[in-house]
Amino acid sequence: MAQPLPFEDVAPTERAEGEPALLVDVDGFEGPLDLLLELARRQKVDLHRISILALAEQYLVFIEAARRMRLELAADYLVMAAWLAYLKSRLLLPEPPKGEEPSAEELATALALRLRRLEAIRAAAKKLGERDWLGRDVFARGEPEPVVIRRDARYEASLYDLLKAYAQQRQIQLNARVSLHKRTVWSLVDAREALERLVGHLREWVTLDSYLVEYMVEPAMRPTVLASALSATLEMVREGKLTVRQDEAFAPVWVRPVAEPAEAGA
Amino acid sequence: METTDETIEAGIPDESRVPDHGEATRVAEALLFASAEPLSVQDLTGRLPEGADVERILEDLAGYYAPRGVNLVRVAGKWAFRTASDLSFVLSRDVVEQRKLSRAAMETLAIVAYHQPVTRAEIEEIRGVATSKGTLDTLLETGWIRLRGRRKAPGRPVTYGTTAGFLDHFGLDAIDDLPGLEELKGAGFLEGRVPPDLSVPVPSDDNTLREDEDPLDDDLFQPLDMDQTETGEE
Amino acid sequence: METTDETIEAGIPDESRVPDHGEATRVAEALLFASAEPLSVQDLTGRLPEGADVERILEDLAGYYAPRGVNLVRVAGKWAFRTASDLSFVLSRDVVEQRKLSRAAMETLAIVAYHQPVTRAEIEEIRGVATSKGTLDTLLETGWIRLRGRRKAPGRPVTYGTTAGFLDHFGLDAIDDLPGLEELKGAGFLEGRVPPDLSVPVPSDDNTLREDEDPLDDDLFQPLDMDQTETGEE
Repeated sequence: MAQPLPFEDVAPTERAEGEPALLVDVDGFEGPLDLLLELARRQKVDLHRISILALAEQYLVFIEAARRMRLELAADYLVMAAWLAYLKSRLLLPEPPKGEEPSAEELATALALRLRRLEAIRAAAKKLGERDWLGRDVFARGEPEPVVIRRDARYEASLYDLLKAYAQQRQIQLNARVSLHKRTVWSLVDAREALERLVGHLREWVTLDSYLVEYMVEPAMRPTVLASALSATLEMVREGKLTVRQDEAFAPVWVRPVAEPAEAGA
Repeated sequence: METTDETIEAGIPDESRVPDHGEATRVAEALLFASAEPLSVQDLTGRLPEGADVERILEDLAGYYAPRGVNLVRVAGKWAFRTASDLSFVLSRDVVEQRKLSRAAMETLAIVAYHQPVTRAEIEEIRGVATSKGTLDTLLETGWIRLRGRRKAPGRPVTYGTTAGFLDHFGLDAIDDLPGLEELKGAGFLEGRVPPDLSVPVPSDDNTLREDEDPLDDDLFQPLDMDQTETGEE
Repeated sequence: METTDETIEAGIPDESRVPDHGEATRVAEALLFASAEPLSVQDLTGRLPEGADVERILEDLAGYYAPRGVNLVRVAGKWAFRTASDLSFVLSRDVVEQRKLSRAAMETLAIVAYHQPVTRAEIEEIRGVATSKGTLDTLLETGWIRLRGRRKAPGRPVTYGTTAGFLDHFGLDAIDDLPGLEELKGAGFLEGRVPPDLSVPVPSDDNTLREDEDPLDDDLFQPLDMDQTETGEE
């Protein structure tokens, strides 16, 4: 976002001979501490003996330059700048009598410690990154042969379970079948179909019973066959397909097809 | 190693042109180990220092690993490390799982036990419901039932019976130690209204085929009397 | 040698009790070769013939493979075959897409590794900058760091630590094998805010929670201790 500006232009005295210019490019830094660390490196002294005062001044100059360039600075850079300006004034002014707050020296030492810590972890991160990475430098077996787990099922069942299952199941099933017999019926549809077949080749009177004999082999079927057959007969009489006759009460029922008009004429 | 090409191009006959056989072997070994699939001689040639004798390296490695727990073997014309075949057992692990039989399986087993030899259709008739393929498979897997033969009837359905393992598991001395109707009643297995036409057969697991049974022999490929083949079960 | 006492105690001086060392070595070799994951001594003991001297077998194998293209190494307290590290120049050509960690992620990883258990706020204090949302997520996704617990402090922030996968990935046997641990101690890094004259904590990836840590259990839905929820990252 920012147009790089040679650090030299801002503070020419800070630049060592032959060293590449430090650019005012906040994008390149990961926060104010990182910027401070970079500035500290420029002092070319052990971080243990760094001049925090000089460092604070450089930081403030850098920020001032960036602001003059109208660079957008993240708030934490400004917070650090404010704090360093405060620290700088404390370091320059004579130390007030011992109070509650930590002394300027203590604050400076704490900052130096933080910088040393960051530098140390940077070095550690670098060492870690330089190790042989699995999958980059060293490799595991590319085609591992998995352990095959053979599952051997062992079934559990007791004789009690077996007998209980058998007895209950048979009992239930047989009870269910008995009730099924009771519902056996010769439906009206069955009766109608049977009668229509009869009508097809019938010319003379015939007793209904004689025709139904074959459907009443089982005694249990007799009531339902008779009832359905009679209903179907009456239905066909109404449609004009059959004539029905009964000589007296409880006498056999006679049926005969109604002659077709065409046949009658012939 | 990397500079071999240049050396050759430069036309300088140099000892260093012959790549170190030991070092090339190490590289081949690492490549074969790390590769997710078998490598061909061509694959290796492209990755080893120029001039490496790939065939000899593979021979050396194969010979070297031959007596070890891992062998270098040829698979479909390519090379790969594989567990020595005599050690394949170390790569498998047996796990015994306790499983309970489903109610359907338990009923089917009981019907096979009492009514054997019995066909699947007969089992279904007695139970009043269709028996799933899995149920008979499971029972066959337990080793408690077996295919006896084929019923001499349309479709020649398979007949099932129980095994010695069945007797063993249920602590029976013989199959006719299974309790009959009166004993089932007496022991309280049958309660409430016992249907009048309930009869319990005297079971027999005699190996001899009955008169209405044929041996299985002729069509071993579909012994399960089902549509699925054995490949489905492994 | 080690078993002499037992032999005397058992009173059975029997050659056959000592399993064939060569054969046990082959089995161990096969198991280690077959597995992509490191195997512990316990893993191996359970799979080798009873009485096999697993430690000696591993030593033998490690020594045997040391000069070869594939080495037997200790990682995360377990054993695994890995390609020799000096051959990375040939093998890394295979790497299709190497996950590149940003500098921020690498630093964060290092802070978690050396300073664990550590909270996000502590990481930020050390780096002097807010940790971007993606950084910890990325590291969690690699499986190298994990949520350990919660610090017994206001806000109960989540603590982070490294995993066995981290050790495996960086070829470390244990967390105190981290490089440059001494320098960090010297930089007053490991003390955190504690004055340097107090006891120096050592990074620990021990699963046991420290005194100032609580288990995560109660609120697994927002384990990241961040404002964004996990869905926000998808």
